Amino acid sequence: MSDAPTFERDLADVPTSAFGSRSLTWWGVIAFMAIEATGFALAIGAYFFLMAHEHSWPPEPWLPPDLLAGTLFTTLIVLSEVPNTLAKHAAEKHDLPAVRRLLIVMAVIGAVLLVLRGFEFNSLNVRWTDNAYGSVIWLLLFLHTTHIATDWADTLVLAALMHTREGEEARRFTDTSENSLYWRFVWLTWLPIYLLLYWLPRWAP
Amino acid sequence: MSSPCRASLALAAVALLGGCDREERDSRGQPVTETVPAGATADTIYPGGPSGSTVTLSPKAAAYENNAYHIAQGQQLYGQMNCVGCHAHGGGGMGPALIDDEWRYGGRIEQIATTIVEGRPNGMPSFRGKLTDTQIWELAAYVRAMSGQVRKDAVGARTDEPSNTPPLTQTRREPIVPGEDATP
Amino acid sequence: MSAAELARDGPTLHGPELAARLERSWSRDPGLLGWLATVDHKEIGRRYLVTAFVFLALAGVLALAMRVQLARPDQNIIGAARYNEIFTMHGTTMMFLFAVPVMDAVAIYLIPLMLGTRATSFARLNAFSYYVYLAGGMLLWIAFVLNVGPDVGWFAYVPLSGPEYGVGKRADIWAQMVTFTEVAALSVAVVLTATILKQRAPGMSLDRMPLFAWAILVTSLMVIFSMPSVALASGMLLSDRLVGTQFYNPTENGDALLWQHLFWFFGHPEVYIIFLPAVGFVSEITATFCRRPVFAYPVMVMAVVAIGLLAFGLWVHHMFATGLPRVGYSFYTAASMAVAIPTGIQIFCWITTMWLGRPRFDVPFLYVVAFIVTFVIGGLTGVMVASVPLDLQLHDSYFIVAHFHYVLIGGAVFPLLGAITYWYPKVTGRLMSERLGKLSFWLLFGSFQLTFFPMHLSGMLGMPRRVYTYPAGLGLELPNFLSSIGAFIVALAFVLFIANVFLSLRRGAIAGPNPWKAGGLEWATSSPPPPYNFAHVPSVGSATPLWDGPLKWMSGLRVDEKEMLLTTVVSARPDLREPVPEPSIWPFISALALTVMFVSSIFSPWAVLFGLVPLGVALIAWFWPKQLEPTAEPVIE
Amino acid sequence: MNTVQSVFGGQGAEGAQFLSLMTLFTVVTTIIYLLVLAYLALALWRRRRTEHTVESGDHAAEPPPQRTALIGWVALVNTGLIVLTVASFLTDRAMARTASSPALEIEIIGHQWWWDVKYTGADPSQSLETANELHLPVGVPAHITLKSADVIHSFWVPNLAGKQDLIPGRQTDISIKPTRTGLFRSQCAEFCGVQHTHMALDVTVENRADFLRWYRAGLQPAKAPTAPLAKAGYAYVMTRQCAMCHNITGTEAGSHFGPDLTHLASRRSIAAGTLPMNRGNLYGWVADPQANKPGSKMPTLGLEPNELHAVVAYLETLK
Amino acid sequence: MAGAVRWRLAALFICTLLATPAFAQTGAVTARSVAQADNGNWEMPGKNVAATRFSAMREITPANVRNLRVAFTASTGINRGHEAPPLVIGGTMYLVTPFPNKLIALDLTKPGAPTKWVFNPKPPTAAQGVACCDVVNRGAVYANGRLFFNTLDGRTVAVDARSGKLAWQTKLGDIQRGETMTMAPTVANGKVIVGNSGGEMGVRGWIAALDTGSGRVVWKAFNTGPDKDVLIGPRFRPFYAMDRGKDLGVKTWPPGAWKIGGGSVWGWVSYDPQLRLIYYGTGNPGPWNPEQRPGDNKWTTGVFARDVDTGQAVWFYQSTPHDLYDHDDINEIILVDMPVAKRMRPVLLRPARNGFFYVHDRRTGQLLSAKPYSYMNVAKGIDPHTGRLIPVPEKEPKVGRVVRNICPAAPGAKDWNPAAFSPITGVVYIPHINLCMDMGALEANYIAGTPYVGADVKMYAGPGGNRGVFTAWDPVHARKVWEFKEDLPLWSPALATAGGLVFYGTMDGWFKAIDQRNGKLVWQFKTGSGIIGQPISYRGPDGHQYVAVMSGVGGWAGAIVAGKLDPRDGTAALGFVNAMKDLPARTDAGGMLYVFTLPR
Repeated sequence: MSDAPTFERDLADVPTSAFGSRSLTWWGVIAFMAIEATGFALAIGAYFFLMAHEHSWPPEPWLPPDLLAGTLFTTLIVLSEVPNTLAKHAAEKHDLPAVRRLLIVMAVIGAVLLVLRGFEFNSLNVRWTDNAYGSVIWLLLFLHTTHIATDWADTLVLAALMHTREGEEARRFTDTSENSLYWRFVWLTWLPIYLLLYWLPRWAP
Repeated sequence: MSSPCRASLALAAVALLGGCDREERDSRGQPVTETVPAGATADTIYPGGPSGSTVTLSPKAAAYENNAYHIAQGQQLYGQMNCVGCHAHGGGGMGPALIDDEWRYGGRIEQIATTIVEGRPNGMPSFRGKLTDTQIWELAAYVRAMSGQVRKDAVGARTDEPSNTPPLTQTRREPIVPGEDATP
Repeated sequence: MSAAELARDGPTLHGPELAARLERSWSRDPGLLGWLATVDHKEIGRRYLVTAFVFLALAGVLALAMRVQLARPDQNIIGAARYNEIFTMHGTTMMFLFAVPVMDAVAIYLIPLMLGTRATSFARLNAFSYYVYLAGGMLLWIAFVLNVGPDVGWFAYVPLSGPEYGVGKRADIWAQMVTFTEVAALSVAVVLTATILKQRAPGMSLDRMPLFAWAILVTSLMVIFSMPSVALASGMLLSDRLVGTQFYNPTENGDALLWQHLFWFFGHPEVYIIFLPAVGFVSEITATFCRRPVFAYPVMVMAVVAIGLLAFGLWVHHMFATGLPRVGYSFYTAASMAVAIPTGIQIFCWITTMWLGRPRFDVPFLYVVAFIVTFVIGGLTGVMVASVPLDLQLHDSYFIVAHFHYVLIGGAVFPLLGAITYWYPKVTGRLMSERLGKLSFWLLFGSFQLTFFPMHLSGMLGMPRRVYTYPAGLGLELPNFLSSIGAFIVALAFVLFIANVFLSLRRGAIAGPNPWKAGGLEWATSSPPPPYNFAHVPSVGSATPLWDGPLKWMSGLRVDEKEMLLTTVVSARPDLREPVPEPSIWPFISALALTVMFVSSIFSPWAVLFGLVPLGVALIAWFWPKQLEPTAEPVIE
Repeated sequence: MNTVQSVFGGQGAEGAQFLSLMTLFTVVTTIIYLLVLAYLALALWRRRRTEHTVESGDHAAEPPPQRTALIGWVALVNTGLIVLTVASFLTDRAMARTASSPALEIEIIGHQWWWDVKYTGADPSQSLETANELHLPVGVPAHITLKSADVIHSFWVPNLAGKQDLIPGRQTDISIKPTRTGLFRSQCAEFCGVQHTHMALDVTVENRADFLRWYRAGLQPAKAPTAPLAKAGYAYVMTRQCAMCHNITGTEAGSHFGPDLTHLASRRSIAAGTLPMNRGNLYGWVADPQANKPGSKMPTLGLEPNELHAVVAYLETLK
Repeated sequence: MAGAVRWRLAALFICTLLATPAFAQTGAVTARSVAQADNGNWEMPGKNVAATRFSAMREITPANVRNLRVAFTASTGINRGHEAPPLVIGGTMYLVTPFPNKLIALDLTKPGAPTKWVFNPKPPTAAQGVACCDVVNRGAVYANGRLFFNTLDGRTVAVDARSGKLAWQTKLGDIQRGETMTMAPTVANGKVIVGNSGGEMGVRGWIAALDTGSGRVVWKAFNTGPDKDVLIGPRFRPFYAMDRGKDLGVKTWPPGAWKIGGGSVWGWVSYDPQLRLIYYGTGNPGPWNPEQRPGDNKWTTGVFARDVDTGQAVWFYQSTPHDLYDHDDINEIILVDMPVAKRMRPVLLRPARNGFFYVHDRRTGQLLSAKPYSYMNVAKGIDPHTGRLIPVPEKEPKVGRVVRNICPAAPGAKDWNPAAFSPITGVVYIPHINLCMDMGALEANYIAGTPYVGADVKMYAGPGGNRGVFTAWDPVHARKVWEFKEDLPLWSPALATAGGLVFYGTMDGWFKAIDQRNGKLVWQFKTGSGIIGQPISYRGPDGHQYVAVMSGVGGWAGAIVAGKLDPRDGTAALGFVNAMKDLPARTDAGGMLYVFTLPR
């Protein structure tokens, strides 16, 4: 290696950060989404597996969960896609003040959703120790709650970060855009769970 | 192994040392001549004031009280020896409730063992000669577990039967201090 | 400072002076804190390897204990309860603490070198995964030493592992250990997938990627889609045992088979997660020792991908005896047979490579030949148990013990030992002794057949799995005695191999960058490779760059900052320059916080909530960007 | 080679079908294995005419004959597998057919570490309950319903047929048509706890006359003992620990926690195959069960010598 | 099209025809009671051997019941379930208490009714350990100068009514085998008819007749086992084929299971003097887990008619072959003559525990009508040709799997507390319950003297949320006339009076009077504890009408209060606690007699 190696090209002009699938962290977020999506799919599979054992779903004396808290939660989480998409576009335009505002909005929405989720937990009308039905719907709600809690914490940290001088750094904008992508995944996984928890027991024979 | 590994291993070993007696599986049970020490009846009132010497727990109490294996065996015996017929899953029926904190004849393990061996006048049958010493103490250990007197990591949360009582791992009860009677 | 003044490698800066400056920015600080803070994939890879082999040795000793107990009929050297603990620990340690992590170890060490990049992606996550894996292993073995070890078998069927019959904390420790190892394996899978897709050397398009990298990519994707199943199942088991949920309580309309479905949906891909990296090893070793690339590269890649997909469709063949509808079973018989086709193709392609090339009978190649001879027996007994009528007689008997030792030791451990001998010079700079290598090889190969072939017979003579003794007069005496003798010789062979590894550290011949004249990029850098792997970014023109003319390079990566090149997914054109994370103590602290949370959640469910606080703080500190870059990097779109 | 517990026995219709399918599989797989070994040996030791290696400069070459060989090999492997799959499917169908018209209904309930065997039928008063033994008339297809009282076990009589798991909360079944008489041994095949090893079942296939004689004898309640020692044993068994766990039809003892003892002395083994049945083993077992089967639910009673003699004397009258 | 219209008109006409009698209360064809004339006394729990529980006193009417007030009270000093009626003979009232079964005589001629004497049978305290559903006693019976009642430890005791001295006592039950006696005897043709209880303890049920004079056992018939034990002989001609056969008491059981098979007689016995037949129901088969006792389990959960003198069985009808839910068939049997298809027939009426209201021809046992009088989902109906109950298969309890929402629950649509029949309206007034349950079966172990149940049960309120119902049932048209919903299950028997009132008590202590005709609540009085005792009405020494009832909660439903049970365990008291978690807050235990009359 003593003599000078022949160089084909100089990489000094290659950019250092980009959005979408060109960035490494995007692939990391996609991989974690795949893991959690598999987890949710299997939990939903377990829900149908246990449902097949009961003559009626929910089992006779138990009533399906009350609709209020769940439906409020669902409408709010779907509406939260609006500030979420705005934050993504703002990040991709490096519009720091907009990103700062929208991250605050997302953090507040996250807090409200977690409070609503508290009401949801005690409107389930069944305890997790009562029977397999109670256990599986508590499992689904608990899994999704950890899902929301992790992304809410992530949004809080990101919001704090964007308010420091660190905010101008290009990488933080890619982080914000990927966080919005992950939030979109969070409420997309909620929709099937919402149907399973609140509507399937009402429609099932 | 490099120094950090050796240090952390020793630390963890000490921390978990307490775990081993809880899991000890001794299906034979040491043969003890006297099943239950005499005089271990409900000792609420002492003529002329407490005699100062706290009641010495039977040596077997420590072996059975928080031992997961014995409590599980006791749980199976509770169902198979028809205790569940009178006491249900602790709520009572023909017999008194066992998961509450009222103990007519004392809530310590050897007092419960005495009740099982001697029987009680109001209808509790005597199992003397019907069950071995180990089985009686296992039943007594399980009865204590039902009312939450036992360490949470020695009991199972539920059984493979219909869900009747709240999980044993979550029954809140203050532990009974040896020597002091249980009925508050 | 403007972009121009930043120090970069290239014609103006190369050779020893570049090496010195790169060394300074890439090496970690010394001492215990530095040791714990490293993010160098080579250091983490070595640690994974050593830890996995420690667990292999421990589990091996347990195997010897089992063989001593089973050497003669009606023995009581080891009591029933202790024996159940020992076979559970043997199975659990081999599957969760040795097989998967050792393949991860080799992959973490080699993939960046093979792809011509300087580090793995998410280097801190990689470090975190090792500490979580180590914590899981220590939890299991400390519990075993303290008589709290699991005794419910490596697949812990419910209700035996349930709250009523799984007494005490034994099954909780098993379930929590599964959570640890699955967090570690998932992290490594994410790291490897991102590295393989985004960090290949410029020019290394997908059809020029080494076959080992293909094997690891498919393995990582299988981990991502199968491990959540066992995480969910063990999580549900833990909640059944701790807070009284009813998932597996048959009376409250839970189901014992729910556990089996979820476990085997992970279980079968798991055994392919162990087998596919070995396929990668065999391809690499065959190519180098037959002096030509593996025959029909695209067919081999399709075979690996086919195995990865098929593995998810045949988990029910573990449950043929559970009384599910028979018509369903015939589908799984067909699927289980189908998975033999891609394996058959790969075997053919390897042998054809030998046919076309000129095989050199060094130790790694011997292991490949032993792999083919042994694994095909295991594969064919696998075809037998894929058929329902045969499986109903053979299931849960010692025939199955023979089958899976043939496919796991034959299929994965032989290639692993070959791979270690093959890449040992790259890792240590010295060659392993050929004479000692051959001796330990023949000893292992011979004693393996002596140990495990008789088990086919004892299984067909009606000896079920997991029995701590057997009555005399059933014809089981001879096969069991032979197995016990063989087991000790296998142990001796392993000791010899380990001795070879240690002796060659000092007394092995100096290897230099490419002792085997191999074609892969990992042989383009020095042995052992410097912390930054490559001084300049290599550029690739073919599947075996070192065999196709002199290597060309690309310059321009920063010198005073840790930086690597990202390339596009399919054609690997240079795309971005990515900063490589600095060494940090926080991954270790986060792993510690996670361990405290997991272990204390066995004793009280509230620990899950209280444990989140320290974990959250550690994770935030981990991701919090360190000092601000001194010079604002001009953004070039 | 033992004929008591081995898949080579083939004394059942299903067992015989297994043997024929197994030989087919072994032949086909051995052929494929020899082909692989031959190709491997040739590839390693053949005289080199043209090499396609790095040294010879054209290491990337992939000559056509090898391509066609690959396609041929894939075709061969596919046909082999298809043959095996179809053979397996046909055998499976044949087994299902033999199970179509059962003449004998049996129910087996698995407990932690013993088998509860019940011959159920239309007339409940003719139903028989025994433990750790299974008698089958030769030539008569028997339909066995399998249930578990605690954990998962697996019922497997290698000489007669394949295994089926006993799963709590579910009801699985298996059909066995014994074709030749003989004494066989079955052992639990799914790990079920500390004494999984000692959970065996003595299977006796006999002609119809012997079977009916055994069945009628089984229906008789236990005879009251006459000898004084046996009478003392009877008194102990009825009034002390034994009656709390065991059932002896025709006496006060009616618990099903432990195995049924009504005709204990007529069985071939004690405690689910742990010890062969003879007086010495009866003494050994009753005196200290935990020594022979540690962890078993039967406690060590600590009998006095005279009590032990009395109890064993009484147990021996339970023919 | 015309045919269809005509057909519909005809149907309409018939319906109106059928409907009319129900509204024309007075004078239409009604069920006449065959009971003896009413002498103002209350000498047996059923008021008469036809068990009408109807008092001919008419002084208290819906008009004046508003000002009914307490005449006097008396405490028994025992805090368990008081299920017995006070008996009134001449100027003395006799009370039988739960364990220790004291017999107290009160002198009605003196103000405040002071105690004349107390007879203490002193049953051993251990008897309490084998009494499945509270240590109750359902009452005594008076005949030719003596009072006959059973003690918990299985003795029938005869006491001289005037002096309170023991005449004789006969030991019949053995508490070591789990046998107790809680039923109220019936005196028929000089014989005291008694039976045992202990269905949950694996006891073998029997019924026996003792001579009133000496206490000698005249005859004893078991309810399981060979025909000679069951006193089945040539006279036995059951109406339906399912009950015919030799030694069915053995053939319909697994070998030896009939010896511990239950079929106890702890309920009510009626007697028809003309036909000289006694009628009684048999209890549930043991254990509750049906899988452990395949077969019809003869002669449990059915009705026997036996000759009073010889005990020979004349006919038998099994209401629930192979009982699945502990639906003992021991409920009261009311003997009336009723028009069936325009012909008066001697019938017996049974509001049975399995939810059907049976009407049989009491000569042959032929089933004339069987309609559900309460919500049920475990049976599709009764096959009129075979008389067999048609169960719903997926509601059958299985070992290892909970079966949910079984209605009616184990205590049935109505437990032991008898209904009353009012000849003036021809309607049967049924105080009953509306509960469902989840049931998980498990293998039961028989250990003599300990419970032999094999089931985990949890009960809860049935559809509608009300746990109790008071139903007026017209037996002629097999139709509900009116119903009065109650929050708590009704565990107290009913009393009908000629004044047009029906009296019953609720488990939280309300003593209520309802107008027989329209089911309106006309009067209620809050007593100290839940009422599960039999209200009675008698003519006092001053010739006025008095109504008396014992207040003291307990029994199976009240076990949570009487036994201080823990509500956190749903299966306590064989599952009843799960449905009664609010009872401790609404009443406490007690033991008090209340006697009411109009102000003078």
